[in-house]
Amino acid sequence: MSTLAAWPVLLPLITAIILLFVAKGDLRLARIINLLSVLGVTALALVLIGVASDDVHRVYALGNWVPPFGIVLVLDRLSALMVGLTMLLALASLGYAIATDVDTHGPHFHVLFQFQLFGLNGAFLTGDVFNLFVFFEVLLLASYGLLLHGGGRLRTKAGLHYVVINLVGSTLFLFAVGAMYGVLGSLNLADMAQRVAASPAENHSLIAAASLLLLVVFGIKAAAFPLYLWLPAAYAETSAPIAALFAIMTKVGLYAIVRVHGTLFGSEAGELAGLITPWLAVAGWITLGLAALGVLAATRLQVQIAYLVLASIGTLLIGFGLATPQAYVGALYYLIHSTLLAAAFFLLADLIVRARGEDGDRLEPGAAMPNGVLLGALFFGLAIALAGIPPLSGFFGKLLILHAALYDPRMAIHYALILLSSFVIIVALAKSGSTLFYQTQAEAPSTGLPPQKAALPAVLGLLLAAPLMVVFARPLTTWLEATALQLHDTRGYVNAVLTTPAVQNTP
Amino acid sequence: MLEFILAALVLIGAFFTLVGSIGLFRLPDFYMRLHGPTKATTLGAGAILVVSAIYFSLRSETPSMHEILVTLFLFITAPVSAHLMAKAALHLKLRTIERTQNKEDSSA
Amino acid sequence: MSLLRQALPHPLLSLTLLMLWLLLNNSLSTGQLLLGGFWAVLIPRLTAAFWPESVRIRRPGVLLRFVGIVLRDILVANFIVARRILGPVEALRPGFMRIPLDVQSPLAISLLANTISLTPGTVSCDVSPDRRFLLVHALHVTDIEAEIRQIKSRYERPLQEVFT
Amino acid sequence: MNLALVVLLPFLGAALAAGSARLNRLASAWSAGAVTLAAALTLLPEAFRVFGGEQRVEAWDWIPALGLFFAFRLDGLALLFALLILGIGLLIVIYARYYLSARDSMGRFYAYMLLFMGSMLGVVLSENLLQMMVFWELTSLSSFLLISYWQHRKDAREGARMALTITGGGGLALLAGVLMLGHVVGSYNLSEVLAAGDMIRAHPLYLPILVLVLLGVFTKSAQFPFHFWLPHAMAAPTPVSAYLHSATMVKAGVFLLARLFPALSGTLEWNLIVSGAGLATLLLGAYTALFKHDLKGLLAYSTISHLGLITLLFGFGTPLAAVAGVFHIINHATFKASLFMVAGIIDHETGTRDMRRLNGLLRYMPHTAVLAMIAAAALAGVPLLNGFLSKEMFFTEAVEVGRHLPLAWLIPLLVTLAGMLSVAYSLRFIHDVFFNGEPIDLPKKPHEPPRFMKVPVDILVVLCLAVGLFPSLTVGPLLAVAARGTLQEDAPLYHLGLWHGFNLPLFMSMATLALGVLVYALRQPLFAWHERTLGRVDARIPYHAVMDALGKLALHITRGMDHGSLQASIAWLVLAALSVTVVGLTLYHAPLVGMAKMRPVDAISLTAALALVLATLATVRWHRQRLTALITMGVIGLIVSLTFVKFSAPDLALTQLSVEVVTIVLLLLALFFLPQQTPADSCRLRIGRDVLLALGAGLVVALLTLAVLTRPFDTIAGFFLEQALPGGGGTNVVNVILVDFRGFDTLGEITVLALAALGIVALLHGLRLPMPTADAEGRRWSADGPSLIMTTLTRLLLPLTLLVAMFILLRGHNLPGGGFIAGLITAVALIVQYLANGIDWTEQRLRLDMQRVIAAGLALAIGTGLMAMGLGFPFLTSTFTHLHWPVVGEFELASAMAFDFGVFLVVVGATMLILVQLGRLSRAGKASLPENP
Amino acid sequence: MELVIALTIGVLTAGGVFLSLRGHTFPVVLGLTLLSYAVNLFLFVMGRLAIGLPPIINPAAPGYTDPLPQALVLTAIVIAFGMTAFVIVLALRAKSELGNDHVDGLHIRASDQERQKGGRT
Amino acid sequence: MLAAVLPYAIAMVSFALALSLIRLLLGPDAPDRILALDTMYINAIALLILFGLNLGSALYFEAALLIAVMGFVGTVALSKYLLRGDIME
Ligand code: NA
Ligand code: NA
Repeated sequence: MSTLAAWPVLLPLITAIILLFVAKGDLRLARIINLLSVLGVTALALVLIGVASDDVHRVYALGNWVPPFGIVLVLDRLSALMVGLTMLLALASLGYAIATDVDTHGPHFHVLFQFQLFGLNGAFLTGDVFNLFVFFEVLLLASYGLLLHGGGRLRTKAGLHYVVINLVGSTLFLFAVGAMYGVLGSLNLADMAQRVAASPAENHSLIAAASLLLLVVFGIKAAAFPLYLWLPAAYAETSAPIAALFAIMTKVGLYAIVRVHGTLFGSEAGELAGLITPWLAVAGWITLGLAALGVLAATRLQVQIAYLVLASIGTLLIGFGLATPQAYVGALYYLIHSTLLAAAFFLLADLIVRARGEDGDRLEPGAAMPNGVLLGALFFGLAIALAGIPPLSGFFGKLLILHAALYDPRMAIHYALILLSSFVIIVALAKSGSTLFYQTQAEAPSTGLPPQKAALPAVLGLLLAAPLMVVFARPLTTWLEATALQLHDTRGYVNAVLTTPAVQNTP
Repeated sequence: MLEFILAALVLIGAFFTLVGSIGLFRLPDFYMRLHGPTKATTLGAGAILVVSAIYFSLRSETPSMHEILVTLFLFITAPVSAHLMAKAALHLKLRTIERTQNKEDSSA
Repeated sequence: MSLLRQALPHPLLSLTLLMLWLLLNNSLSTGQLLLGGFWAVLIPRLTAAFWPESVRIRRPGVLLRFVGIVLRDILVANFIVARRILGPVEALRPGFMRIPLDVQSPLAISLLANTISLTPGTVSCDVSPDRRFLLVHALHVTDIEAEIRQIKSRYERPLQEVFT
Repeated sequence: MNLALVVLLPFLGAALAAGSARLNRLASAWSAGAVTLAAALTLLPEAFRVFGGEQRVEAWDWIPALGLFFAFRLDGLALLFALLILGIGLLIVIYARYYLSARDSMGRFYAYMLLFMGSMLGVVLSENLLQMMVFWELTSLSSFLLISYWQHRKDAREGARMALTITGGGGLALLAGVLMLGHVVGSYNLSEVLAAGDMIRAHPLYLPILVLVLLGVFTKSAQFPFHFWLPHAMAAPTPVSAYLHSATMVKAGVFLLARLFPALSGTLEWNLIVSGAGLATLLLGAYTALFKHDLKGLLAYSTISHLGLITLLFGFGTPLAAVAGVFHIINHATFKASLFMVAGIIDHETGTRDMRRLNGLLRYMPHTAVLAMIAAAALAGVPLLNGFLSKEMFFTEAVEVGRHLPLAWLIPLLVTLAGMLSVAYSLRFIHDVFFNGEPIDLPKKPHEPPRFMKVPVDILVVLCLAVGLFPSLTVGPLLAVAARGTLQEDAPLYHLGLWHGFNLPLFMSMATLALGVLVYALRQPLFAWHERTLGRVDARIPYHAVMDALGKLALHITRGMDHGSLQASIAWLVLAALSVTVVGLTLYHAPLVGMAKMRPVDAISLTAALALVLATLATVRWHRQRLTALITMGVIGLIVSLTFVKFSAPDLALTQLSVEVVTIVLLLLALFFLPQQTPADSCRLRIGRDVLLALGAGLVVALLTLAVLTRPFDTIAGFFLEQALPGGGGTNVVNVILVDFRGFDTLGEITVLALAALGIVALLHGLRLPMPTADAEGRRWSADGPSLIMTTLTRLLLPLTLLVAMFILLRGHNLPGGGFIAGLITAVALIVQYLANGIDWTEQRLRLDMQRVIAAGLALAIGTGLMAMGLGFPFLTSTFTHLHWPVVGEFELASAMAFDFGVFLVVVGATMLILVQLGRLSRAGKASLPENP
Repeated sequence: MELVIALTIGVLTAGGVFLSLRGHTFPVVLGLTLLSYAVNLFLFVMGRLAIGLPPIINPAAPGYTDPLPQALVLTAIVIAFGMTAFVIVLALRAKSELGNDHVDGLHIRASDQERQKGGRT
Repeated sequence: MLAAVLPYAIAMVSFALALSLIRLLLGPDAPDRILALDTMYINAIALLILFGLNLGSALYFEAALLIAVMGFVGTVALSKYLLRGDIME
């Protein structure tokens, strides 16, 4: 049993408590504590990624109650990866928030931030379905606070919608988990998987109904069609560092689908195996199509980026819906890419909005921006990356998914949607880039501010992922291949969890 | 014998509880309805609590007197509730039946 | 003495709490006695700010008798009220009564109001802002003046004796 | 390594050019030239090997999972293109140095140019098709940058976007085609793909592959109907046009046609599609070129036409035709590049490109005129020039194909027609500009350009002549290796010479020249006719129509879905949940209701259920009268609690009851600031929809419940029941689960509560809401202060209630109760003080920073967990012990109790914080009211 | 009994869904609360119905009901309470920011708008 | 004996609860409904104790205690709302 798995969850919580105690009213101290903690956990997360690379599932039985009775944390490649991603985003987001003083726009920013990390890391590491619910609630409530941080008309409206939709979602989560417990009699994912495999045929309909309901719940978080309607406003209206951090939020939903449904309906599940995969692709198609149109229709930069996030979700749903290890490699690659770069884009958009001054984020010609060349170059890079144009990571992610789709009977639809949506997105981004940076009114006096020096590292750091993921594509995809294989080896997961012994030494 | 008394007490308690609600149900104005619940119901609950106290004292052979506490709380809180509800009703100038005496006092 | 006063700002309350603790736990074990004692000391201290004036009970005997009377009244009068509730509604003669108050301590007024409410047939509705009258609604009253006198003598006087 | 270096050098050079421009404007030109030269020199040794008959391949792993290698290939075809790209590139570098004005950023220009050069080199030198796709799309991107170089100009921006749209879109199709191609072959490496032609042609995916690849080719090479982007790309600086539209960008398409010729050609589909598009483009381009008044417009359509010609040649599908195609690629690059440069010189020196104003320039710039005349003659296919040679071969092939295919007799006729038009517009280019009287109203006084601006043109024109006169000596060896590279086998015998005897092709050539002159002579009536008829047709119009329609569709659909309506979102959500559950329930052939026997119903349960239903309906019915709805909700809460009691869940009942009370207070606090009545906001249709959704949801949930409850199940509960006492030290199993078995859940749960409180504090921060001064019926609020009875009695209750709370707290581990319920009781006891006495009075007596209480609670809960870690156990491992103390007797101490106390503190703190902060809102409102005079 | 329970939960759900679909914040909060009642009951009965078998260890007990769903419901109740509190305060915030209590910040009644217009001129 | 009468007692109290609910639904005024809810709470105390007696289990006592301790708070708050709107001043 490795204690390492517990720390990414515990450290943020401890930090939050320290912040509650110590840093009331002392912004500087709060910033330092928060930053130090995020740095520490980021380093830890990177270590965990290394540790998880030996393909061993590290199971941490909380309270020393052996699975399936107690709650377990399970560290494997995927959970380590997700925690790592979360922390990288957190680092950039926090750095940007501090640089632009966003954390001063309302109370409790730093505490909420750490609670958010607690929820996210917990959700990624837990091996228990009800505990996943609890962490969902933690991360949601923290996200409500962060989303609304700073206030404002549209932000409040978007927040209200986000909150209410997720509250209904939480209800559905409980219905689904309840029904599953009512049929399977367990909450530990590994144990449930075993019970699914052994369930009598007469229970299959119920299991299917409950897990499809759960899929809807995860679909809300993932913003899959038709459950995505909260996303554009929420991402577009919140403050930039939070939008950036939220790039991981939708991935939580996808992660949960991969983790829960993937484990429950793996190859061992007999008639039920692969229960949800056909649905994922369909949801992916529609999400992707609508998202591409949304990107094209957007009249505001931040809305456009929000739809880009949605498009990446559509692509990911298709990727995970293909369900082969090969497709998982592509989907995971694309997941890393889209998370980091969408975050970068939100931050950049904020710099652009600041630089445009009164012109704001409307996609209309405005005054030339101070330092427009730099912003334009960054925009160009991010647009390329997110539209999936070579030579940046987005292209390779799509390529991996498209390659995997070659073996799928519904290849034609996958191809049509992925490529057509890429086309629409290219058209849209070319238009907005050209509007923002080329079509400037030279005579109009600029009312904007040049980008803060301190805010740039966050953007650049995230953006760096795009070339790095291409240059180091080989080790990365090799690692992801092993991850995909580990995910497909549900028997390995189940055995690792269910054979975890209790700690025996006496104090 | 004791059991007979207990049984009777239970029925009496239930009866008063019911009476309270009947009052609530059938009396014609708010102020009159207020009477049933505040006492009959309270008393009914009290009677049943007494039964409970005796019953569990006998059963476990140690005195079970905590029911007294419930009664105590009820006796303190029920009138407070009634008072505030009446105050609200007075504020809202709720209708009283025609033959109510000293109506004018209520609006003073 | 002042130390004791500090430790037990409301000895009566502390005693009540201890008794209630034992009641709650249905136990007279040493452990519970100690624990109850602990609460009996701690809770009054924690809530001392809410009880600025100490409650003095002058004549505990009168209080006990008063409690007895009230309990008896509750029992007896309930039967009367039950009959009235179940009987013909048309026969009821409801009415409001303004009872002039002699007691002035808030606790006494409150206990009086409570007593009136608990005893069947009457519900205290309001205290005038100047604390001079208590407005009471009666379910069935034929002689209002007599009823007021009855209430004042039966309930208010003992209370006045206990709390002044 | 060398090949990779050839490709990578320009990319590095781009950074160099951009950087060096900061030092000196011209430094970027010099560095661009140096980099181009360096790349060419790096290529040279490899080139000799190719001439020696080798095909060079370099490969490194990149994404093995994908079959993507970092791999380069140099064979004859690639070499030919690489030489064109580098050679003409170098000339353009020189030319542009003089062309660009002082206002233009040289660094940016050369950086873009080198990016583009590198991308083109990458396309032609890639061994791996996926890698080629990378460079392919890079050419689209970098050409976007080049075309939009003068970004302040609307036509430049739009031209660039149009080029990107069409070529980028085609690139996506090509990507699909390439992926399928690799799928069929089992490899994306050209070596294998080119060897697998038969397999590919026999595969069912052949047609899709062909169509997708050709979409890429046609868009890039501006084939009909995708040709229209090219003329708009003329908004770029002329060096860009010269480079992109003679030797590189548009040639990428035909390069691919040549590259995949062995793999894809040789079928009827290939012949029909490729030659069909080629022929159409040939004619359309030639025809339109004649009527363009803009010099670059004429050249653009001429380019389109010649690309059609090349495509048509590949479409013929014969090896000889392919050789002719390759040959024409070379020739077209030389004469078209020189013509573009001439056009640039004219534009540069006169300030216009309008042939109606440009006249008689021969006098002002004789040198340039001579160069232009030779290049134009090559374009027209005049003998002794290179254009004539490849045109002859073209005619020969056209005649040859015409013999074999039905209806193909039309082909020689049509190509002659195209040749005629080509002669006519070449003639126009010369006559209209250099002769035809005097210039009209030129912005600048025309004169010869700087010496070195003409040097690149000189070189190219000399090449046109040299090749035209001595083809075997000059271009022969290169064409030979290129042909071999294209066909991947030895080329059939062909003859590079001026004279092939009197034959049909020669006759056709002569006819084109004669008829071309005739057409030019008749230009005035032709122009008039054209203006009236075909001149009005503009391919841009359907393009814009399509793009506008796409935009409108996008807007329509996006607004239709995402119109900021919460109700729509929820409706979708409910619908989705409903549908998937129904599908799930019917997915497998299993009975919905299980075999387990149901319990009998008793009258009381039925009454309770009925009451619950009634209360629910009442809540729904009266939801617009908010206070009433709140009361009916209270009923529901009460009955739910009783249900918990009935079915053996005392802890739940306690929790539900206490939460109920707090919730009522909470909602009342909020209700004060909200309208007390909800206006009707739904039409009948909406209500009908909602009723349907609600009924559906209710039915599905009921079915689900019934389905589960009628099935036997086997749970892990037994473990908890067995272990609660020996392992957890408590008899209340629910509590032991909460603080021990699943203590981690509880930790999360109290975090949620703490978060809610903090979030609420943040939400209330700075919030000001107007306070209603009267209730729903317009009655002013009662003026009475705190009720004496209430204040007195609730003060009396406070210590008693706290005592009860402690009782509930301490017994939780063994009997119903616990930290959560105790916390709520405590909070309620304190809240009652606020209700009775007001905030100020209470706050003076209760000086507790609730935020710290929350923090302390969390710290305590997590601290007990960490303590276990300190002892080498997992987080939250509990321990308990039974102590025997003198006098006190035996009692139990469990670490879980400390945890539970933490829960207690958090609950007290959070509940108080939430309610009191909310209660304080009215104080904020009062403070902000204007003071009464 | 199971049927009765199932139907009751169904009715609660239906009511909750209907109210969640209303256009003003307060009914929506009511709807969410109804839904949480429904789901708490649902989750609770997933441990099956047992009368008189509370999960308190006692040598005399004839048996116990499944304690786990009860613990889950307890957690769910607490979380729902926190969420309800948050959403109601958010509703206040929204009313302040959006000027009314419609979930989308809309003015619904045309008469209101007319009155406003009339008042201005 | 006790066991024999308990079902009747439970039925009576349940009936009382039902009557209170009907008053709650009928109203007509807010205080009537509040009063009805308050009554239901006290009815519930009786019912809980009867449950406990019926099952011979003391485990339902705390629920009754809790209603006695906290049940009136809702009533008080609702009444105060009618009086003052602002329940926490
Ligand atoms: Na002319
Ligand atoms: Na207030």
